[in-house]
Order: sequence, then C-alpha cells, then structure tokens
Amino acid sequence: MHPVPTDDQEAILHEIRKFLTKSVDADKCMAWEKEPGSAVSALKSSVAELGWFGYSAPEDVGGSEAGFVDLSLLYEELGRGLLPLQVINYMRGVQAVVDLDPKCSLLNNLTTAEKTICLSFDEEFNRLPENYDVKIEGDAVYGRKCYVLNAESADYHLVAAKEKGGLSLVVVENKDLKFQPLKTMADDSQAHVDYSGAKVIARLGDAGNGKEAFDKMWLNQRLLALSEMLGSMFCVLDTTVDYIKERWQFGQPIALFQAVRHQTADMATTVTACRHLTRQAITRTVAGTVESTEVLSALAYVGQAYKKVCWAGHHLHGGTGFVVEHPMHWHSERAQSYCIRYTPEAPFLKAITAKLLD
Amino acid sequence: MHPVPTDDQEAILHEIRKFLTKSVDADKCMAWEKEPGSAVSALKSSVAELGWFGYSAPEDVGGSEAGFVDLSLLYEELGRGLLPLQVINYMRGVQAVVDLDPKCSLLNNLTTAEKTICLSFDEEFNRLPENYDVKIEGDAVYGRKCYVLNAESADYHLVAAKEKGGLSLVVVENKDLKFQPLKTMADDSQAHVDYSGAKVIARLGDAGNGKEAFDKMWLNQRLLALSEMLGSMFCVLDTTVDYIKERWQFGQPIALFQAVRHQTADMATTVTACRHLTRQAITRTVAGTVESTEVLSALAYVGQAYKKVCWAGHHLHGGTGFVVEHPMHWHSERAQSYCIRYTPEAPFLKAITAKLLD
Amino acid sequence: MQYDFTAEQIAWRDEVRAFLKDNATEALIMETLEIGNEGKGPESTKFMAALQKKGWWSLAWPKEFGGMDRDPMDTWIFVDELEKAGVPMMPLTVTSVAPTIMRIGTEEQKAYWIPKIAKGDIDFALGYSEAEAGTDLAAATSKAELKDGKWIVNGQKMWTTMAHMGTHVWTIVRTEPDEPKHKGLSMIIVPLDAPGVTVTPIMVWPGLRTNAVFFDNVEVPEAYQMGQRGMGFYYAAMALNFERLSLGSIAMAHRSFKLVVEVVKEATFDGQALKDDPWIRERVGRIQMEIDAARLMTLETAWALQGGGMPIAESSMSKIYASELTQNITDLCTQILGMSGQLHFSDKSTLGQGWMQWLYRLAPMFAFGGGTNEVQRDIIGFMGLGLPKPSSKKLVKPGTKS
Amino acid sequence: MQYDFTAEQIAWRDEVRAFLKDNATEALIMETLEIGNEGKGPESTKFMAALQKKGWWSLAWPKEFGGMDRDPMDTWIFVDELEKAGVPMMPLTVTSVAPTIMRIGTEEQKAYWIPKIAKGDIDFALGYSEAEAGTDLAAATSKAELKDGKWIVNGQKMWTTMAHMGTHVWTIVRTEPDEPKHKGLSMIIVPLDAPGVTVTPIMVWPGLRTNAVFFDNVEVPEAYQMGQRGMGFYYAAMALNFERLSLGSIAMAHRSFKLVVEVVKEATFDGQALKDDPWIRERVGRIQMEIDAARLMTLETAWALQGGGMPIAESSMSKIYASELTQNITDLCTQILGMSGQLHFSDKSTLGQGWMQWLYRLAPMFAFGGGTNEVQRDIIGFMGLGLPKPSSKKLVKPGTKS
Repeated sequence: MHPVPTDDQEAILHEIRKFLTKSVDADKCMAWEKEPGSAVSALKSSVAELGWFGYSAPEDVGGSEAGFVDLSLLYEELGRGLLPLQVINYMRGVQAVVDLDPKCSLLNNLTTAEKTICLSFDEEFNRLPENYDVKIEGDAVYGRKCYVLNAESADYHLVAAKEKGGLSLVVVENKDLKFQPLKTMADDSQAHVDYSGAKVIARLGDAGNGKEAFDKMWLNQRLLALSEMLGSMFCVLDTTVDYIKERWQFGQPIALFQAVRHQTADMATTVTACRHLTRQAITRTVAGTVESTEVLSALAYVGQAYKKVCWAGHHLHGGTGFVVEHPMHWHSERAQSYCIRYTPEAPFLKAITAKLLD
Repeated sequence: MHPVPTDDQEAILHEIRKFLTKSVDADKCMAWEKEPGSAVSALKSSVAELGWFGYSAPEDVGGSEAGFVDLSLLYEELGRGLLPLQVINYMRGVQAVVDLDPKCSLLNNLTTAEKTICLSFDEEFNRLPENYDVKIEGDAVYGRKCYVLNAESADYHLVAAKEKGGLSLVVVENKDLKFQPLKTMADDSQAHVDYSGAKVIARLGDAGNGKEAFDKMWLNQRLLALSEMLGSMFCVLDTTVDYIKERWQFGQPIALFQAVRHQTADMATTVTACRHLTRQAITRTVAGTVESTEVLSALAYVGQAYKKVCWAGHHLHGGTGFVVEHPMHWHSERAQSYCIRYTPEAPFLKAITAKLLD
Repeated sequence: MQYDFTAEQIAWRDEVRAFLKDNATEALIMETLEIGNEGKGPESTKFMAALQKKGWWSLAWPKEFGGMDRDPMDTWIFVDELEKAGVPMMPLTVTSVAPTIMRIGTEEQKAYWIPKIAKGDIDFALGYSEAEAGTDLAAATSKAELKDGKWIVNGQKMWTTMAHMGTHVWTIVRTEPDEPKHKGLSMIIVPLDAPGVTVTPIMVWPGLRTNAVFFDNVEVPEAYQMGQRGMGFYYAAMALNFERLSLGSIAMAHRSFKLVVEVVKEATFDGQALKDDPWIRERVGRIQMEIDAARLMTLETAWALQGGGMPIAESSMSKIYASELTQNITDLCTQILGMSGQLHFSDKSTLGQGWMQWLYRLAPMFAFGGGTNEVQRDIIGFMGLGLPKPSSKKLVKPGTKS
Repeated sequence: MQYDFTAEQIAWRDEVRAFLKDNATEALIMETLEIGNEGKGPESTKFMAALQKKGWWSLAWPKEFGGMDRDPMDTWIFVDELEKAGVPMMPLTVTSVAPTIMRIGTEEQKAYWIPKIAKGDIDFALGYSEAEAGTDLAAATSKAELKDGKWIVNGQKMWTTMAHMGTHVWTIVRTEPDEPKHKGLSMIIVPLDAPGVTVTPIMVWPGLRTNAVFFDNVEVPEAYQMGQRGMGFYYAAMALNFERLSLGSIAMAHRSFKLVVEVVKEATFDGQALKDDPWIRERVGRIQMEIDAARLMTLETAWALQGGGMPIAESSMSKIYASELTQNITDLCTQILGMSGQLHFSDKSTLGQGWMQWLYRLAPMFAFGGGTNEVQRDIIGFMGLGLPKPSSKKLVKPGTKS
C-alpha cells in the first residue's frame, strides 16, 4: 500500500499545478464565462502543447501512453486548478475515444486538439443506454440527444445510439446539426442536439455491440470525475484554511473560534475519506483487485461529500466567498453538476444494497 | 394559538412534577429494575390515589374525565419524571380500554388500580392488525402474542385478535397463560405469551368489527408516546445545561467551550421543534383541525429527534452520565424502545410521501 | 393549549390569499427570481403599489402613523402568504427602519420621514456591514464628524443591497472615536444622491446584485443623525429585532418544493415514474416533515411577540433551522430533477421553474448572512439557555475558594 | 500510488484468519459481549494463551524484547482481523504500556517488567483519569511523595477499567506540586494488592464494569516510578500514541452489521421480506458505504506509522469518524430489527445475536471516551491544519501595527 502519489508522480503534478496556477485565475474564469469561445481556445492550445489531450493515448496517434492512475492524478489537478470545463470536456472526449478504440484514426487530430470531440449520450428523459431513442439507420443518426457538453463548438460528436437491437458508438461531424443551447449551473456549454440524418464518419466498435465498451468507458469517465472532485476539494479546503487564519472578527482570526475550527476539521476529515475512496477505487480498478462494494461506495460517497465541503467553504468564507469574483462558486457549481451527471447517489447506493442483499 | 399550557394547566403540571420529583430518583429506579414487582406496586398505589389511572375515564367508572390534551400533558411529566415504565404501561392499558369502550365495567377496578391490564397486540413477525395470526374461536383466544409489556404481572390482557374475518378486541384473565419473559433494552417487563384457549371475559366492541376503533386507540397511544418523549427531552436538556455549567475542565466550565455551547443550542432547537410538532399534533387531532401531513410529520420526527437529544446528552455528560446510577441511560433506553414500538420512522415517512404523491 | 388560528386570523389569511390570487402574477414571480426579494423591477413596483392601495404597506404600523396596527400574528400570516406565493417581501424600509424611527426619532424626524416612507418616496438601503466588520458589526470604521452643523461622512459600506435603487442609506458610522467600540457608533441617514457617494455593484453567486457604498466627505444635515449619538450599534440591533418575524421563514423553499412535487408526480426518467423511485419517495417525505417542523418554529416567534416578549433565542433557532434546511432541500430537489436540475430558471426547458437551482446558489447566504449561524447558536446558548459568557466576570469554580 | 496489500501481507492476513477460524469460538464471542473487550473471562484467558503460544502476544515488540518485530501494517491487519471476528483485543498492557516502558524505563526496569508482561504475569489497569480530570488529564490531583526511598501515593482514579482483574495500575500522579500542571506529574506503577489500595466497581450503561481506585497512603518502591519525574503527562500521551493503530476501528460495528444483513436477507415482517423494504434497503447500502470509507481512514494511520510518522491528526479523524458512524449504525440497525431490536444479547430469541442493542448502549462512549471528539477536532485543527492556538503568543492582525 502506498496511498499517496510516488515522488515521480509528485514531480509531474507539481509541473501541472504550476501551469494551472499561471494560466487560470478568477479574472480569466469570469472572462471565459462571458465569452467561452476565443479565450478558452487559446488555453486549449497550450494544454494541447503540454500533451494532455493525448495523455493516455497510444504513442502512434500522438499520445503519451500514461496509465489510468497517472491520468487520474492529472484530473485531480484539473479540478484543483479549475481548468475551464470546456477544455476538460474536450479532454474527456478524447479519453472516451481512447477507451473505445485506441486505434481510431481520428485520434491523430484529437490528441493535438486540431479537432475536438464531444460526448453525446443523454436524452431528455433517458440516461441509461438501454433506453435510448436515438437510432442509427443506414449509417446516419436520427433523433435528439440532450445535455451535450461542448455540443456547438466541438468538431465531432461521439454519439451512442440504438442499432440492430443493440448499442453503437459512432462519430458524426458537427455539420448541419440543430442545437438548443442551455443555460446551466456550471456554464459548461451544454445543448440539446437534433440529428436528422447526420452521417456516421467513424465507428468505435462493431454495430450494435457497444454496450460493454460503453459501460467501461463511462465508468472511467466517472472515476475521472471523482478525481476532479477530489482535486477541487483539496483547493476548497486549502483556501478555507488560509481564509480563516487571515479573516479577523471580534479582535481575532476567526480560526480561533472553536466552531470555525471544528467545521474546518470536519471538512478535512471528509476530504480524507474522499481521498482514500477515490484513489482506492481507481488504483484497484486498474489493478483488477476490486473487492466487494468499494468502487460503488466511492461513486456514491464522493460527490455528496464534495458538496458538503463546498457548503462549509462557502459558510466559512461568508460574503467574501460569495461574490462572483471569488473562486468558491465555481467549485460549488461543479459539485452539483458533477453529482448529477457522473455520480448521482441513488443508483450507486442501490447497487451497493443489491450486492449485499440480492 | 397558544402553544404552551395555560396557567391552569401549568398549576396541575407543577403538582405532578412535585410528586414525581419526590417519588422517583435514580436509587429507586435501580432498585425497581432489580425487583420490578413489589416496589413498583407501592408506587402504583400512590399513583392510583392521585387519580392518574382514571385521568381521562368517565366519572361513573371512577375517572376524572380529563380531556386528551390534559392527559397528554400528564404524560409529558411522566416522561420528564421517569415514572417507571411498568406503571406508565398500566396507565396506558386503562387508557386503551377508555378509548375502546368507556363504559366497560372493568374500568371500575382499573381506574383504582385494584386490577391492572396489559396490551397484547404484537406478534413475532406481525405488527399490523390485518396480519395477526392470533384467533378467537368460540370465546376463547388461541395463539402467540409477543413483546407484551407487563404481560406476567397484569391481571387482564387486552388482546387484539382475528375473528369473523375481522378484528376483535377482547379481555382475558391472566390465568394459565404461558410466558416467555424477555430481557429488553428498557427493562420494561416484556414477554411473549401463549394463549391456548384463554377465555374471553369481556369484549370491547363488536366481534370482528374492531379495526377502526383499534386504529384510533393506537393513534392515541402513539400521541401519548410523543408526549412522554417530549417530557423526557425537556429533562435531558435541562440536566445537560446544568451539567455543562457545573463541570469544569481546563480551568473553566465546559459551557464556555463554543463546541459544547453549540451542541447544547442544537439540542434546544431540536427540542423546540419536537415541542411544537407534538403539541400541534395532539391539540389539532383533538380539535379535528388537522391539516395535511402535520400529525404524520410529528410521528416520524419526534422519536428520531429524541434519540439525537439523548446522544448529545450522553456526549456532553461524558463518563458522569454513563454510569448506571445516572438517569441519562434511562432516557436513552426509552428513546429507542419508544421509537421501535410506537413511532418507527419508516411507515410515517412513507405515509407522508403517499399523501403528497399518490 | 392550542395551535389553531382564530376565526379572525383565518379570515385574514383568506383575505391575503384572495389578494395574492389576483396580484401574484407569473411575471412578478419571474422578476423576483431575477432581481431578488429586495429588488425593484417594474412588476414589483406595481405589486407594491397594490399593497399600498390596500393599506397593507404599513400593516403593522401604529394607527398614529397611518398604519393598520395589525398584531404580530396577523403580520406573520401576511408574510407567510407572501413568501408562499413567491412574490417580493415588504421592503425593510417599512418593516424595520420605519418602526425604529418611530421609537428613536425626535418628533420632527418622525414627522419628516414617516409620511415619506408611507408614500413610498423614500427607500432605504441598509448600511451596517463593512469589509472588515461583517459579523462583528461593532467594529465599523466608517465615520462622521460634526462640522459647522453638518455631518461629514467618510468610509465604506459593504453588502448594501438596494443602494443602486434606493434613495437613502440607513447606516451606522463612528462618531465617538474615543468611546469603546460598541458605544462609538451613531445611526445616520445618507441620501444616495449626495455628492461624494459612490455606489459600485457587487454581483453574488445567485446572480443578484448588491453594492459597496463609498462615502467621500459626504455632507449630511445634522438632523439626519437619528436618536442618541453613540447608540448606533443598539439601534441597528433594534432594527434587526423588527426583522425577527420573518427570520427563519421556510416559505420560499416550501413553495419551490411544491413545484418539484408536481414534477415528481408527472415525470418519467428511464421509463420509471419518478414517484416510484424509493430514493425520491423517501426524500419527498422527509422534506415535507422538515418543512412542517420549520414552519412551526417561526410561529413561536410571532406568538411571543404577540405576548409582548422579545423572542431572541427562538428566532435564532428558526433562522438556523430554516437556513440549513433550505440548503438541504435545494440540494435534494436539484438532484431529484436529474439532468434538468442543472438548468437556470431562464431556460425554458427547465422543470419546476428552475427555482431549485437558483435557491441552491442562494442558500449558503441564509446561513452566513443575517448573523452567521455560529452567532445564532451563541445567542441560543447565552440568551436561551443562560450559559455563561466567556466575557463575564471571572468565574469561580463551585466549591473552591475565590 | 496503490492500495493493495503486498503478497506477504495477504499471506499474513490469511494466517491470522486461519487461526481465528479455530479460536474465535461462539463462547468466546458471547463472553466478550458480556464482559467487554478488555474483560478477562475463562474464554478470553484461553484465547490469549493461544495468542501467546503463537508468539503474537508480542507481535509488534522489537526482537530484543522477545517480540516478532512486525511492522504497523502487519499489526493493523492483525487488529482488523481480531475485531472483525468479535474476539477480545490485545491487552493495553502489551500494546501500549510495554512499548512505553521499553522507551522510558531504565535497563533495570525493562529487565524487570517486560519479561513478566511477556509471560502474562502482569496485567495493568490504566490510571489516567480522575473525577475532575477526564478530558483535562493534566489536572490530575492524585499525588505521590517520596519518603525514605518509597513513594507514598494518595488520591483517586476513575474509569480504571480492569482494576478488578489486573495486577497493577499504570498511573499518573502529581509528584512536583510546585511545577506547572503539565509538568508536575509522574508515571508510577502501583500494585493492586498493595495495602491502602481500594477498588470499587463502577457499572456503566452497556452492563460493563469499570472501577474507581482509591490510594490511601499506599507505599510503592522508588523504582516503580518510570522515566523522568515530572514527565508523566507526556508519557501518558506516548502510551496513548501507541494505541493509535486501533483508534477509530470500525471492525466491531462492521461485524455486527454483517449479522444484521444476514437477518435482513431472511426475515419477513408483516408479510414483507425485510430486504424488499426501501427504507431498509437504503440504510443497508449507506451503512456499507460509510464502513468502506471508515475502514480506509484507519489504514492511513498504519501506513504513516510504517513510514516512521506520527499520524496524530489522521488518527483523530479516524476516531471521530468511526465513533460517530458506530452510533449511527447501531441506531439504524436496531430499528431495522424491529421489535427484536430491543432485545438483549442474552435473550435467545434476539436476531443478529443482539450485538446491535449492546453496541447501541456502548457507542456513546466511543465519542466522549479516549479523548472527546471535541478534543480530537481541536487536534485536527491545530496539528493537521496548522490553525493558530488560542494560547499562542498574542496574534497580530496582518497589516496592522503590533
């Protein structure tokens, strides 16, 4: 057991953190929120130069072949450093392609970020692939996908759709698609998308046979969400500890009030539990040594805990952390957005119970 | 609205409190626990002299005809003053008879406590009357009832049993019954009872037609449980507030530690919520002005809150409140016993939901 | 002992409901979401005018000031119905500042300010907090000096909501720099259009605007200083006490919850009716139970005020309870709504009108604002339970020699 | 970064499991319920003898003292398996006092005490707390005076579990009355059969016995004072540090939970299988999730000790987490068992062996005992997060003149 990054990993993480500290700050986040296009695009290029888009992709498609554990540590830093979700979601798109078909020729342009891809899975009232209404007929996609991140700006859409009574994973170009843009909590550029005959330009896996690959890919997306959440919690905790030492009220730093100290201690305890659950889930999934309910527990636990840590952070920051220029709210927005998209509590709790009782 | 007892009610409560303060203390409780029979029996006689057994019974059977609201205030004091459960449960037995048939001739002896009665409802794996296995056949009772309070010592058993495809409420004598005594958390003299042909000596209501009356009676038992719990919470809160003022550690009363103060404040807040929920549920049930979910909410809320208040009390008392001579544990035992018997959370939560959604 | 309203109270409630049925329009509710409870858009202006016409504007004011002299229970019923309808609350100018002026003002001051407030010509922003004096109000450093019959005001106030829409700031400033910090403040009214006043916006997470207000040698007539000099801290506390009645209200969260319940009854995700999902069912039941509890807690405050008491610990309990509950409710309900739970209320495809997502972002403020919940817990301990204060004179352990 | 045990660790775990399969008898488990973890009944005596035979008695001791010199991870695995099996824990004499003696004792003292402990001839009760010095250990007033080469001990100790079964008390007493309170205590061993020692029982809620120990002019050899005079407080802290490895274990609650899960799988109440009840299903899932989290937290302590660190904040986190979780688990599980949830473990008709009802009564002690959770939270703040201490030298607000 070695429940912290190795020295080598720490060295890499240090570099990542340095880059993010330099490249992302509250002013920029405000600007990106107003104008997600251009500024984010510049950042995307810098990130591409660092090789993050192809971090885990095979070398022959321009990747660095990092293992999933190293990838997850990168995502921790993305969460901590508040890399804009638009960029993270482009990275996630590439990762999905790598998971589904590491030999896919599109990866050559995706790892360099010359092209971008978004994940088009959810439907208005369907989240489980077995219920999808969107269909593939004669190499064209028909129907409506919802809550698609980066839908309008991505060059490609990776669509999961029904075909031959099963699930297919295909790529279409962002051409002649109809969008209904959404205003969301995390300002993460979502849209509903109508595909009325969009042509399939690539297939990831066999037609109608994609369910297993999809599940594996989507589990990885979820695990990476845990890592992001964990990194974000590190940041919220650190920021809060700093703040309560600096903020004076009633003639003393508020850290001297036992109620403030104890709330911060509880934040730290929660973050510690999340750190172990997340990293255990990831390392043991990779090692193939998962025992019993431990991955499900991480998926059920971390997101809800993340929100609690954010609320405590808000509470202890008071008005100072409530203004739009303060980073707190970005963390809190991500907390609930991620819980909803990647780690809703109910299905994982149910799965844990089923494992014990059924 | 007048959410506190009137001055007249307060005067009565004051007398009740005085009696209980004089009659019940930790030493006596310890003695009663070891030897529930004789000592409790003496106390029972004093209580009978005060007229508590017939508090709400009609005058012509020796009662005082107090209304249910006044009765509930009496029960608050019983909870606060830790009247032994054996005595409370005899009182509850009389109350059930009053609710089911205020003209029942047995009441003449029950209100004076010359005779006692216990409630025999639950079965090993059945709690809902519609599922009872115990039957009445030709004026005799057959089958096994479980978790019967005061089963061995009561003169009569009020049994709810199946008859003519419906529910009957009958009284049998404690004669030739077979008991399996139980050791329980609250040391409240429970036993499983086998009725193999015990003769019915009185009927409360028509044969097979008792479901509605049972439900009403049982709701009253539950509401009185809320009152007892509330009274007990008052006591735990008061005791804890006194203790943290007196207990010094680190050169000051522990009340000066913000974490201690805040836990006590939260106890007080919880007790306040319970006070309102309980008293609203009772007064509005009596007035027939219940709106929406309010009674269900009281039933779902108060018991769970009671336990939390007790835990906080234990925590703040530390070792001092953990020894068997300290009253804290009697409150805590009652908390969980009452939750299990009278106000389990799940069915009431479910009923609230059903009211909103179904 | 009883919890029922009197027949008169029920009639009053029904009268308010009837009024709201006509005046709580969808447009007004949407506007309230956008600019907040204290905002002043075209719809809320219309609504306030209707209230004024009814005479309800000065509902709780004594008759001598042209009010209806309604008691705290009636006021509670009024506030409860307004909040449940999702419409803006009465301005604090009317419910908090005016009653304070009635108590501390000179006859001239009362005659000057109250009629203007009654007509709606004057609307105060409250200038209590400063950047370094938030929870610790008495640490305020903004100051005023009396020179040639005028107050010269300098300094900065924070979280001055409404300052960009109001006419004046009702503010505490240090006038007696040599007195102890609690005794050196005075209450002063500063016109927002006076030279030297600058209002800059502060945008907060839910998308609402509040302000910083800067005073740069602002001249204010001597008569704009209210009550006794050096008593400003206590007057602010008095004004805050008048807000107790609406402290800890759960009505807005309740209203939002009811919208979600309607969604749950109808919606189907992944082929399963939401109302059949056990996780959702438990949460719906539990939230309703908690709302039932929270609602009752505020009632006690009204009842105690009715009896002439000052229910300080009680309203602190309500405030803590409602603020923490609201946060839980919005969290759970946002999740119940699934992917739609992320949507902004301005997005047409949102479920439950998007209130929950908005409340999710607003809720943290309920806990740290209006006196942090830590201060409220201290108040319950000190005022409600009689616990000793750290500052009280040296305590002596019982049984030891002093 | 990885969370897997090494092959050696897995082999060790399996070895412990195999041993427990043979030695964790039903009779032993029932006896543990009755007399507690630290009790010493016939079954536990047999079990401890078996452990001794294996050499596991002195598992973590250095080889020079006859130990097996197993590292903290191996010890963690050992403790985890014992707790999961529901058998008594290793006595603190072996795991906490002996390692302290190895560090602070003179060569003579080590040579005298350690072999006796190894053989099981000596068993200490721990005499730290007093009636007025519980959480505030340094306030102890029991005292000892050195007279004619003997210590004369007077005073009273509380919560001296095992004093009615042990041979000696390992206790702190005031020997330097003129020193500041933390520096006036010394660690002394008092034989329980010495004249002037009285042990009186204190029965606590779960039915377990602890004791008050009175010292009335008890004479103790000078050599029974361990380490430096005046360092007793710090030695007690050191001894407590050796307990960290098992602090915050959730294994006992986990074991009890598994018994309840078995009941839920089989039982039917009111015609409904418990496992189909959504309220129960949610709780079963949530408890397992929380146990998964709690278990990991204790692992970090072991890992940090392995690396030579002193994981003080980490073990405080574990302690808080496990103690509060245990209370929740017992509460929920007692309810899940329904009417049977009230039954004592000695009642044959109980479900799930009655552990949960017993744990329900024991659980509060986990939170206030062993250093209250308030103290633990302070420790996390001060040691883990570097927050300022109230006692630290006058703090100066940044940006102001000192």
